[in-house]
Amino acid sequence: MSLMIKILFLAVSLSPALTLSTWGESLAWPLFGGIELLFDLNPISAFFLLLLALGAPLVALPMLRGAPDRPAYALYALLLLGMQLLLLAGDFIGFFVGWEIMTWSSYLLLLRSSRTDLEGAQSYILFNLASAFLLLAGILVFHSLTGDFRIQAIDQLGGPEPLALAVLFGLAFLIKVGTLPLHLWVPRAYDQAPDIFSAFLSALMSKMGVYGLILLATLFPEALSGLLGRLLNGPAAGYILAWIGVITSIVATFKAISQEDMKRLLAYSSIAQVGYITTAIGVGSSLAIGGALFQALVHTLVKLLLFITVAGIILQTGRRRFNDLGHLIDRMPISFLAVLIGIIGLAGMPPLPGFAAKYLIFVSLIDARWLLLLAAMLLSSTAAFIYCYKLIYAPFLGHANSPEAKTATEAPWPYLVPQVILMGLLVALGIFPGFGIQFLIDPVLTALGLAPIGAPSWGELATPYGGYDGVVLMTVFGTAFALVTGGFFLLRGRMRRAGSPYDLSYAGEVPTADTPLHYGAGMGRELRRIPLIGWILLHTTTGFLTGLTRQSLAAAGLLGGFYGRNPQTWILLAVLLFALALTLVTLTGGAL
Amino acid sequence: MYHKSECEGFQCEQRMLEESLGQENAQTGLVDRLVGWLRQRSLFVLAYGTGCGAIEMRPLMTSRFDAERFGIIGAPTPRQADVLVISGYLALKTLKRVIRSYEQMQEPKYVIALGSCAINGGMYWDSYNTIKQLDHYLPVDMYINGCMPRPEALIEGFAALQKKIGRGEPSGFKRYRENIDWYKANQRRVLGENMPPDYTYDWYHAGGVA
Amino acid sequence: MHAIVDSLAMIGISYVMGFLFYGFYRQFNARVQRRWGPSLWQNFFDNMKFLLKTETLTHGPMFFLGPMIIAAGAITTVLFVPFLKDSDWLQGFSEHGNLILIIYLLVVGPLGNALAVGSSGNPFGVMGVTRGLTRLMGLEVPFFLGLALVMLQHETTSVHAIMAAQDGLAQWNLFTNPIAFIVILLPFIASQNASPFDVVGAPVEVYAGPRVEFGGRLLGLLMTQNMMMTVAKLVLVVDLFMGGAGNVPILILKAFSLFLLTASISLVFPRLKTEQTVDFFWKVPLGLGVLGVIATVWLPWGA
Amino acid sequence: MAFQLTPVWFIALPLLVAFAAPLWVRLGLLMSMLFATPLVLFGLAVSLFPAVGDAPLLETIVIAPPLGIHLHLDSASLLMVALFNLAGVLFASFLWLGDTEPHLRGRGPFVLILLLITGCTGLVLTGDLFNLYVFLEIAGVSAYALSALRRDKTALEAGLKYLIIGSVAAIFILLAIVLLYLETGQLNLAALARDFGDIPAAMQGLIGLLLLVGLGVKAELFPFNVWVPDIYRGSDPAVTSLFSGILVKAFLFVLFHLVFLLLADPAVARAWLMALGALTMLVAELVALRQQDMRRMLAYSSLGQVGLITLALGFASEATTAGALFHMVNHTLVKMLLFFVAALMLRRFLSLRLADLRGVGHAMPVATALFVLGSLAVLGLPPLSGFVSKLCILKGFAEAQAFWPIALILLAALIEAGYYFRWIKVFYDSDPAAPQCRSDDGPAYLPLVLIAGLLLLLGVAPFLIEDWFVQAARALLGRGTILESVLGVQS
Repeated sequence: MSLMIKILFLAVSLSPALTLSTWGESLAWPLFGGIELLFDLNPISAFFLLLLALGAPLVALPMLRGAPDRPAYALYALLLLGMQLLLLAGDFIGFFVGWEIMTWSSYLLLLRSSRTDLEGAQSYILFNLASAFLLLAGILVFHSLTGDFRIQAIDQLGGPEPLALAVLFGLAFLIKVGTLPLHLWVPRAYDQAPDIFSAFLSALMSKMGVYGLILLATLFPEALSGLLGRLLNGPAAGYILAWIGVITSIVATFKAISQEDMKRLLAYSSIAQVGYITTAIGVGSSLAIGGALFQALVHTLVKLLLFITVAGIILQTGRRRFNDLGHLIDRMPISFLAVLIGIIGLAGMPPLPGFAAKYLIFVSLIDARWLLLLAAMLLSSTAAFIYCYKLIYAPFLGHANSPEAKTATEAPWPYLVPQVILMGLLVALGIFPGFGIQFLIDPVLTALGLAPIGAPSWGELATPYGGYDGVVLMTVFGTAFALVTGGFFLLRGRMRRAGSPYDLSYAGEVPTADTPLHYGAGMGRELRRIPLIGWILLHTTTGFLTGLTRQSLAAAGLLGGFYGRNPQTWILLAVLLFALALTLVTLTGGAL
Repeated sequence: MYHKSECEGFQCEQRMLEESLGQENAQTGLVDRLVGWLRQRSLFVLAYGTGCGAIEMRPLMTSRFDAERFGIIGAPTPRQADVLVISGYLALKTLKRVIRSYEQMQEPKYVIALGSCAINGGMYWDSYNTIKQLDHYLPVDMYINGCMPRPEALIEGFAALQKKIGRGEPSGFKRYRENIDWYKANQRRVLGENMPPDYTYDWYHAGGVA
Repeated sequence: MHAIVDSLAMIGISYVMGFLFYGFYRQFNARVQRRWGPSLWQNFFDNMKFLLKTETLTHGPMFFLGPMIIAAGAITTVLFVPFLKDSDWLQGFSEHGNLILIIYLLVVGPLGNALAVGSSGNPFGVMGVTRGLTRLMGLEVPFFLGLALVMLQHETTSVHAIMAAQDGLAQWNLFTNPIAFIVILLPFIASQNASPFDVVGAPVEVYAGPRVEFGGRLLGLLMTQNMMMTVAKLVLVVDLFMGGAGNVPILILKAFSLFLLTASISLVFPRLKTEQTVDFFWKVPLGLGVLGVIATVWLPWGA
Repeated sequence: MAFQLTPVWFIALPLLVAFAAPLWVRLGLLMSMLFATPLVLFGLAVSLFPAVGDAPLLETIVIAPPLGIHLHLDSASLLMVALFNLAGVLFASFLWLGDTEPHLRGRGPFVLILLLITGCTGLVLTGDLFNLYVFLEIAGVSAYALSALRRDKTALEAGLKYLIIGSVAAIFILLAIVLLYLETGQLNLAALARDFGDIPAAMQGLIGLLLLVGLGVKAELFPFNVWVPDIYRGSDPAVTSLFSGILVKAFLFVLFHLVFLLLADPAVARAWLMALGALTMLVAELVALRQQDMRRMLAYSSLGQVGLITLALGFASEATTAGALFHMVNHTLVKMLLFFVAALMLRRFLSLRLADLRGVGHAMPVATALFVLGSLAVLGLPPLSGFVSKLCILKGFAEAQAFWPIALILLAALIEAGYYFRWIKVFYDSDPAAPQCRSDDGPAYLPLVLIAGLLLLLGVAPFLIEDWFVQAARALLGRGTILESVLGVQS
């Protein structure tokens, strides 16, 4: 019975792939009053559906472990349904329906974790509903502008309405992707969600916000230039968006560095990575959108990989804080490799595809002549090395800091299979960036009305500003590595392995298990002494929202005073109000 | 005067050590000499400032006497060092650290005992907490006499050590390896239970095969 | 065949230039300190000594792989930097790469080695790595911004194209885009791990930092790659700002003059703390860079 | 001789069944009759939809002119009648299947419930003011008695309070009726509507205010709804579902029926009603944030929805009106579902306080899941029907370029989400102290699941009954049609 359920669940998780491969003509579902839900697959949604098709089964696989969690399976199926509706929607109502189903089903999935606290759950649902309602408001403005719900370009661009529309949609999607200062729900949700589900949240659901932002480009052709004019070589409205993205990624990167918990670090890193995408969408040129899509693809793969691996570590050790882990490299070698590949992708180092994405974005910034943005973005992408290093050092290297970390074994196969698949995909995409450009990115760009980037060959990434060849790079690096290693063994002399982890140069001292040798959570603490970073780490927007909550509760209490318990008061109130209104009406001339 | 042809007690050990010290290596081929020549040009020194002799290392390393012109330069950690300089008397507490540092150095490695305290205890010959003869605990390759030896003497000593290395002669680390039981017994005699851990010389457990 | 010979030549030239330059640096340093100093070949001896050590300690597979990765990274970097202009030789695979790729390749190796350092379990090493990454964060921003000004000037990321655009002395970017050169100069020194930005491996403070656990042949490999990497960076800057070089002697001359400039600067300043380094880079070179951007991009005559 | 299907059956049948209660007790058919009567009427109502769509059904039973019973069955009132009877069916089945407390299963409640339905049906069907007052009192009195059914302290207190405030409201309404009669000499609504314009403006204002206060109290609009939470808290949750599901809707309908009929141009009252609606909505949602008792929370949420409906109806455009009517239907269904869940939880845990319900999701998974579903519907999240009705309302506003109500509605929905999801979160808390034994008494969930199914069906395929609402909205707003049809028949 439970096996049947699991097989069924796995089949359901493959449904996005099925949709993607078998989708034929468009469907329409009349809702009411002339509102018709249109469902169609265009290249833009196909790209994001591909991400979903890729990610959904990989997240589902680890969920199969243990006794079947039927409510979670059902909610996951609903979530997939909602996201497919969202992506297939050809009109805004269908989009909104999918968006909302996704929101509440993911919220209920979030509650499946025992770590979710009230604050985290509330901030998740309220931020997301606020996003949804802003979206709905935008949709209604759109409707009043065009008299239609279909997703299409807006003809008239003058007047305040299109700007209001852009702001409403923009805010809605920016909340979803978690840009500053609307990001508060992200770290809490990613941290507290069930460990596997965090992968889904970060890798796939944040991409729906990205999809929305790209839809903005559909709504406002010429990439937002029409709204506020142009600045240097790019749209001025996009310049604001780009700065929002970059500041988000800078702040989130430093926050990530200061985290002491694996999942929170990954959460902040997600915010930062999606910040790059936001920036690129702000630039809006063909290169930039290509870079944004590539970054979305890479970030999906990387975050799936990292969150699944981290979930495996938490499963095996029961620990999640950097201080409690360490030296798992010998006991969890595949997980180590997975995190290694993951952070290389995250940091955007060649030869993995993260570099291709960064390259496109950098080049697009140079093309737009927005060099200050480029410098700011570089700051966050370089600072990202620190948290990447922390992420691999603290759990896998150094010294084991808890009994669990000393005895842990490799994660079970449902966790390892997705890891291996994702590692393979990342490496393959890194060697063949041109393949990704040609078959995944270019169709979307064409559909958006932008010039395709094109690729001379699968291995080559080519832009007007020059490019690079992934195959050559990988071959050279691999050959050099093989030659160096081989040559090293040709030299005479014996290699020996240290007999103990405590065989360290330690000023002649003999460290023991009690010596604080693991640098884990402390890494990056000294960054606080740098003025800018110290300032960033000291400030937070939590206070504002806490204050807002407190104020609204106070208002609730104040108003609640009306609802007394005494019938006399009720009557008095009614009569008094009646008298007052009567006086008013009489004074103003008797007209109602 | 009382003379005895046969040694007795620790004097035998002394002779044994002295004999092995002066032994010529028959197997110094061309490659070995080349390697030795390269090695002698570069000595990284772990200067263990155990006693007052350390004061003489400073002028040696700095502008006045400029040991760098001989390729002699300080190394921060034992992993990178070739030469361990024991500068002066050696308290028992320090001995433990010195032994650990020595064992953490990578072969080939050399020990220079600096000053009379390291040779025979010097003015601390009857102190309860210093060792008398460094040679009993670590294999010394070069003694530099004096109290204190001047930097010129130090340069002389280093030059002698470089010549020795250049000739490809076997050095103290081989002796340490071959007579590890003896050295460890000596160390244990003075350090008692307070021995440095033994994982730094894995070949000992491998039965001398490495 | 051509590629193999060419690659070996590039590796060889970068290594030889590397130890000679470093030897010169040490002697120059000594003369400034009124010492005699070691021979020009001292770095070669040191390197050979370590490569010929008979014992090498590792702390596990990752510890062993780190130096291999960093060396492979250095070789890859060298092979992606064109050494000569308008020549078939000493080009490596540079036509398959670009400037941004090279900038990222410069950090691939150190990050790989950082894994080895972490794997050793020595906290001093990890402290050094963190310092290194922090410094990288500081220096990379102005460094990249300066290079971006050059990329913008020539509207390409290809080193070949930038080199080709600087025909005569007057077209050197050093003279056509002096702000960019000034902006990158100090970060460039820091990227060479030279004083006053050498707090990463400070022997006394963090016990040699990232290299604390490396000894024997692994340390030798680290030294080798360091010398090659230095040359690669020098050649890159020569390509970008000094018009590249038509043949090897000119290349050596230009690289050497640049090296002399950086060495002279780094010899006379005391070491900065990490946060001072970062703060400095974010204030002075980055501020200059921002001014440069304003001057060349924002102001009307720039566009 | 064909059986005449006239509107009077909607009133007569439940009355007859109610007064024959002793017979049903004797036959042991009490519960089945309680179930069957509204079911039959619901079937009747549904079957009448096509006919009524063409032309409203009118019926006059003359007692002594001008007194008489004028019944006026148009699409709008038919929709309400169908809704009330559907609610009656659901309520009866919950009582029947749910093995509820004995005080809800006796002869007394049987009569009272049927009377309540009758009264509400009468309120929406009636065509003259006098009968309106009569039905108002029928519905009112049965409601007072129902709220005091449990006969413990809180229930009796609630009943008494309800009686007092209800009577005061009735006095206001009665005064208004008297004034109207004095001014025009008419009680027939259509005739009144014709003559209302001739009344002096000051008197119009007075009458309007009297009606507003009276019906405002009854229909739970903001400054006059301070009594609601206490009554809802004191009554049995199942009974409360009737108040929130039927009674309020009937009064809201009456209020707007009168407004749209009496005023030649409903825009006159628009500002007042929309302001009242918006205030009701915002204040109630805000106050609900702090509630610790589920019944009070649901009461405030109910007030919020009433505010939303008032806001939409007050705007008086066809789209918003249709949406508001749809929302009335949804809200009735949802609140019945939620109050039923509350009743089940109360029976299990003897408390509905937030702190006592921690971890209930593990003890009563089905009930909690239904609560979640209901919450989603009340918040207007797709694919449930609340979404469609809200969308309809919002679309109506957007088409009229009125954006401030949209902003307010969305803001209110956000606040509402704030407390509903707080409850849901607490329900699913993993509290080790929470009761772990899972028990779901099967048959009691049948009506709940039925409601859930309806909500889902209406959310996914609202076009099935879309025509009803559009016609109802037209009928409600079509003052001229009513005047013509009624007066044309009479003259």
